[in-house]
Amino acid sequence: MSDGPVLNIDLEHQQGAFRLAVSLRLQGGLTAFYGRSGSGKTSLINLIAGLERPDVGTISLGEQVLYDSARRINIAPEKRQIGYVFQDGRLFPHLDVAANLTYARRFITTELSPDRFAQIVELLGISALLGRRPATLSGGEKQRVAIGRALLSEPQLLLMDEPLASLDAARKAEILPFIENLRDQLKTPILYVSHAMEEVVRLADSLVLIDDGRIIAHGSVEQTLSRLDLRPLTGRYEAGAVLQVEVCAHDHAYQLSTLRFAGQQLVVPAVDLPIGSGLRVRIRARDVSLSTSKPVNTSVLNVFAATVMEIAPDEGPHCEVLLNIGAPLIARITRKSAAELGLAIGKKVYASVKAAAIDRHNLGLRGSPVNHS
Amino acid sequence: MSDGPVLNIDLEHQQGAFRLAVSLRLQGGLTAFYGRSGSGKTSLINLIAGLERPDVGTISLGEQVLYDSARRINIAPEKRQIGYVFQDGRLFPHLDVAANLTYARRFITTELSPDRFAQIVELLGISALLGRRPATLSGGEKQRVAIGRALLSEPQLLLMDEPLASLDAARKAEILPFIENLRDQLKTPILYVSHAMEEVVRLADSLVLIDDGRIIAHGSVEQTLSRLDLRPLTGRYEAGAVLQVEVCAHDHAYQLSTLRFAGQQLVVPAVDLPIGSGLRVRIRARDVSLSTSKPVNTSVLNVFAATVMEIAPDEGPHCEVLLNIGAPLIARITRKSAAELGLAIGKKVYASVKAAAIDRHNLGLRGSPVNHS
Amino acid sequence: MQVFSLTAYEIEAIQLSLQVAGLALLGCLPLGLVAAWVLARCDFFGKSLLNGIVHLPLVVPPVVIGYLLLVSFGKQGLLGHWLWESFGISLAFNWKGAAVAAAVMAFPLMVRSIRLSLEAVDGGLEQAARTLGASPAWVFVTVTLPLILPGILTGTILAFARSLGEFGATITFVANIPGETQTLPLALFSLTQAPDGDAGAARLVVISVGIALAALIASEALARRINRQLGNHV
Amino acid sequence: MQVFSLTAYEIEAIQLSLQVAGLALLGCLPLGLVAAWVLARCDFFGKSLLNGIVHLPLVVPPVVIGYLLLVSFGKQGLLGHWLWESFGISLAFNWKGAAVAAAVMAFPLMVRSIRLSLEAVDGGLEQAARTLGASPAWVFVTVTLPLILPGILTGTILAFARSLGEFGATITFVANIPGETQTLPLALFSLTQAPDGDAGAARLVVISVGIALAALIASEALARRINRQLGNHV
Amino acid sequence: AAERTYLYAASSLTGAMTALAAELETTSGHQLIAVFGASSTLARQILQGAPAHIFISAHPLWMDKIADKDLLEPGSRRLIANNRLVVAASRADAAALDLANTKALLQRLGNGRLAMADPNHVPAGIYGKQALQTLGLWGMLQDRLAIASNVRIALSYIERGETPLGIVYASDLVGRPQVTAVALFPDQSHAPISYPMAVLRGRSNAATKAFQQLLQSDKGRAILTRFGFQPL
Ligand SMILES: Nc1ncnc2c1ncn2[C@@H]1O[C@H](COP(=O)(O)OP(=O)(O)OP(=O)(O)O)[C@@H](O)[C@H]1O
Ligand SMILES: Nc1ncnc2c1ncn2[C@@H]1O[C@H](COP(=O)(O)OP(=O)(O)OP(=O)(O)O)[C@@H](O)[C@H]1O
Ligand SMILES: [Mg+2]
Ligand SMILES: [Mg+2]
Repeated sequence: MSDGPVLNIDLEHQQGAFRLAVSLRLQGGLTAFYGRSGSGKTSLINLIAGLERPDVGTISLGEQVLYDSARRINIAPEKRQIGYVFQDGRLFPHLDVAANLTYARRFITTELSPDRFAQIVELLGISALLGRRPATLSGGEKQRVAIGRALLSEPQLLLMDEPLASLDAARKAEILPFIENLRDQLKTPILYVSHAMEEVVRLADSLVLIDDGRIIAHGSVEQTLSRLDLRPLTGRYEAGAVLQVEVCAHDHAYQLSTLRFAGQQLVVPAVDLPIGSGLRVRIRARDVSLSTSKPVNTSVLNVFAATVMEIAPDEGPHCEVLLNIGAPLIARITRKSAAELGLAIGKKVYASVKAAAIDRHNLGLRGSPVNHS
Repeated sequence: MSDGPVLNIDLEHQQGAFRLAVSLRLQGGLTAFYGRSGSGKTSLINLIAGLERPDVGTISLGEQVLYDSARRINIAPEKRQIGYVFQDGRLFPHLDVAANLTYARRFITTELSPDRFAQIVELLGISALLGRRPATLSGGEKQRVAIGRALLSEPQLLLMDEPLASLDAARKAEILPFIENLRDQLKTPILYVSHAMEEVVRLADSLVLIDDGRIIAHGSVEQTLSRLDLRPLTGRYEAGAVLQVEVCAHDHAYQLSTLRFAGQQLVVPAVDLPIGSGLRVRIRARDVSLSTSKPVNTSVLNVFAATVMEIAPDEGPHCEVLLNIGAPLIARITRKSAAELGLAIGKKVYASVKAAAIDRHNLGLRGSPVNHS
Repeated sequence: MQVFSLTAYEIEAIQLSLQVAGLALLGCLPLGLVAAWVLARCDFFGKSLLNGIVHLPLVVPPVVIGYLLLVSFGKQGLLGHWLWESFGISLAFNWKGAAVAAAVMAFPLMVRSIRLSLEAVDGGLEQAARTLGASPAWVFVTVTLPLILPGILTGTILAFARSLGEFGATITFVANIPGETQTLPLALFSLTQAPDGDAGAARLVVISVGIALAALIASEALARRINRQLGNHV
Repeated sequence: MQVFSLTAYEIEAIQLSLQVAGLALLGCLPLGLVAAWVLARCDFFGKSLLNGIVHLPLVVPPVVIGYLLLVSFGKQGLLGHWLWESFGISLAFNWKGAAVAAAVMAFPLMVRSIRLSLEAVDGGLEQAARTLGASPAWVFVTVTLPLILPGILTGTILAFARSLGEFGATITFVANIPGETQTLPLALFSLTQAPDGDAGAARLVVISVGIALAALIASEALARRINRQLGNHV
Repeated sequence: AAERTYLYAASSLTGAMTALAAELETTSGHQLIAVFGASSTLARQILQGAPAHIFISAHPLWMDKIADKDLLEPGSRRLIANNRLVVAASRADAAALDLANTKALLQRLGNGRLAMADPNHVPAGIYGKQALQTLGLWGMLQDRLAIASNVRIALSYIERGETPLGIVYASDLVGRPQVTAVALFPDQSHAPISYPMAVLRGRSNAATKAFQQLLQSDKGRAILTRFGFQPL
């Protein structure tokens, strides 16, 4: 995306024995921060929010310099207009839920439309809690109120530190579209810390991998998740390829949609988008199977003719096969199968992808390519 | 399992507008509590730990009555020997990590072997943190220390409230086997609250579904996840069948293992267990594809001849097909495929299951049937 | 003199005491908040000195404090002179002076209690408020202040009790003038010193304790409510 | 008499003051803890009364407290008689009596500070300790106590300062006996009564403030460490 | 050392008694520990068993209280000195005052107050009230008083110019250059201001005897005189 302000970060910060050294340029959309526990994710967004001061460096958002150690600029957190959903909730214990939610309102000149309040409360399923104090809320309820509070502050940039970690799948599934909406409709750039690759894939435009205080990789979700060298960080289980597709037909009877990419078609469960919409689909390597003859009489709706581009063996029972089906696709099969099928670079094979294996979790509702400048 | 003490719960408890009414009998192994945010999971385990007093009812563990409102028995929490990993950590802020970990030791007569301490610290990846105070730890680091603290208290029963929610996949993958080990080797019964069905499947012997303070279902993981009426609670995405299998061969070259069940064989990534060991395998419905002719030249290693037993349509694009392959298996395919393949009850089909789709996440290291008395 | 009805002498002393303690609190509270804040949150050269000055009224006998007040706020005193010239306020031998004496004596108790609460406030909540757009002043009003209410309450009740009981500094600074500066403790002291004042003194002790008890019970009820709101132990 | 060296008279008063304040603290601290605990955590009939009694020394002029002490702990007093008969302890007109007077006057400050901290302790941590096998007593020692250290410290410093400055109750209860009960404030008082005592009195004020300041600085350093350990603001 | 000997004396005697105790030690080697306080307080403490050997009160009333309880060594009670009551003013305003001239007095007072010790219980106050009553000034002045808890504080009011005038003992003016007496109350306007001294029952010892002797000696009388008293 070219819309939205550019967030420029270039800083170093020492806390205890831990050193954070980051140089990043992020623009618009939702950027996921992914990295193992203790890698520095929370520290980094604390610096962006202005809650900690970097030792040296600069942070700027659009035209505005938020921090510059050389020029001694350090904009106060409340002037940064940055919303923050904290990892540990931080609800105000002396205020009831309603007052927590509307806390930021007194500092905002625009009116809060009752609709918007009702919408957020409804979405987060906290309408029954409005009169309660945080001390009596369950873990997940607290986190939902914290999300609502940050959303209602109408931030220019939203930081979310594992906002959904303590929520059940059903609740997550309800809130995710809302965050997508925030990202797309309100154009609020979001930095999103998460341990769940599903969430990352679904929501993120770009992905920042952090390890031990350093940026290991930064790029579009597609690129980053396709890089084999990053597997140790992104997780083998989650390997897959991401396709940029366009909705080209809907089958209302069977509730399926046909997506087009590079001259190929992919059938997936119905997508509630107009024809022509861009979309991102992640096809997990483990959901792709290969055969050397065209499968027949099968329940698998998507079969692609493919060429083997690369075979990445690993020490385990699996290998990953990079395929060209007009676009890159990754398949994960056992080494035994690879041997039995006689796979080799350049070989023509058929790749089967179950429509049932692609569900909302793997559909990102945004298709336009991410602009990494 | 018939080993381990029986936990008998029969109680009612009101807090604010929320009413908890539970009657449960749990024996040994790991019991998962699954339910949406605010359904009463934390409240229930607080009652078991003795941190809250039920309004009426009884709680007993083995021979010991922990609570009986009629007989006015209420064993103090510290006498219950129940370890508790809290949802919100609750590390002692005035003690460093090492002292937090060994806090319970002064109340235990048996010696702590340095090995065990080192093992737990190593496993949780907190050896570098031992001298630090909780205030300087990251979210995930705190949670790991909290787990270690509870483990080192050598409880008779372990309560874990979303212990892994704030951990990354890699760290989770390291800790899960340890919890399995605890369950199997030390025979510590565990009540485990989780929102992640993966964890539940992997770890749990039995599953308790809670909704709005009431037990909706309770039974073996296999049974409970196979019940179609519970789908709204357990989640469609996670549907699948669980097979009781036995290790029958290892293929060291390809790092695969062959598992046997009901006269059939299943090839999966190598399982580090001796031949003859019992094991539980979950095959997710979304990983099973069907065809009417036998697939050939395919990377799929497991193809079973199957009979269609039941077809459960749903409002969406999918339907679930209950198959008999000697044992029940569930496939999830699009309704379109079902129509094209002409599926009907009694029809013979071939079910394909990728070996690559079965990984550690779907392998429960315990095979013996759960005893639900 | 009946046992259960107050004499005019007693009523006068009670009124005056409440008036003095009230004004003392009014002065103590805002200044105490500022001092507690500065001592809890700021680091500067001379902080120890400030801390020492705040505690001075505890360490030095009240009579000395009274004397020092006399020296500085008396007609010839620098501050007294300035107050008189600038505002026409005289503290000498009137109840306002008594209130100043009470306030000075109660001040360290107020400051310490508030400071204790301030230091226990979770900085994370204040940070959260700032990310929501609150300036430091607003954070103080909307987050910090409510969270330190228990400390303010404790400080207030200690200060009130101390003001009510203040004797040495008051009698030294503004003398023991019936109807003007003769608060309960001064009246009580006079009675205990008189050869036949024991019965009257006992009555005044009961009255003092009664007033303090009433204030305490009210403050307990308030504290209970505050603590319930904060989700603390009740 | 040189300006910068202490006279024997001063040294004696300083020693005695420290001794008295020390003993007072020793008595105040455990009793204060118990009282704070009971007031913060228990609910019982007569709690308000107990609360009132604890605050009594603040509300009633020190002289009256001293008189009450004299009546009850004097040789003729009930408690004094019992102490003497049972333990051979006499508080009358010796430094132990001065310590009792100081302790009584400092007690409410100690109790209130500790109580304030106690009420702010996160009950969740105490629960966690119990699930780890700690009995309520152990929980108190290993969790609650460390967490309320700031409150104990504040209470101690207030009590110490108050003890150091205690005058009215002491002079009334145990008299102003040089080398025996003549603490700094009493020595100071004596000097103000003597025709040429002003310079000496001023010296004693400076000494009192100096001691208090030293204690404050030490307590601040300690508080800083404790707060750092608890992860609070520093 | 042997038994300590305690001298309980009214605060107004602080200077004189300290000097006398020092004198006793140099001449006879006996050590006296002087304990000062308000006469009322000291008397109460003695009634409660305080270890006093000698008590010197600023007013016979408190000595009587102890005598009533039969706690005095028979025959030991005697008056040691007299004091005078004066109206004092700041040195800057040292013009003599005629107590008979009510108008002048009021004029001198202006809208200020008259400092004095508590007329209800402090001896200086009790004598002062008596004197004012005798002179017919009490009714006029009783609302214009600044009542201090002891004479010293009354004196400091005058010293600091808080009150233009005050009633203090003549002895209080010793060593106080900033204040001066502007009027002397006639002796007959109040009961004689005399300091009774007595040895407490059973407490008579060498030191008390030496002290009694010292007080009657020229040396002792000189010291009392030096501190503004009139030895008897
Ligand atoms: N003290 C209380 N007063 C009133 N209601 C309470 C109190 N404590 C908990 N509740 C309510 O009881 C319900 C159950 O809370 P509980 O903490 O057990 O939920 P949970 O299942 O653990 O949820 P989560 O997954 O979000 O942690 C919630 O709706 C909560 O709001
Ligand atoms: N005040 C501090 N002093 C010393 N080390 C600190 C301090 N605060 C954080 N750290 C360390 O800095 C590292 C990064 O912490 P951070 O909270 O940013 O991690 P994180 O990536 O958010 O981890 P998690 O996913 O567990 O929340 C951790 O190793 C942590 O122990
Ligand atoms: Mg973090
Ligand atoms: Mg919970």
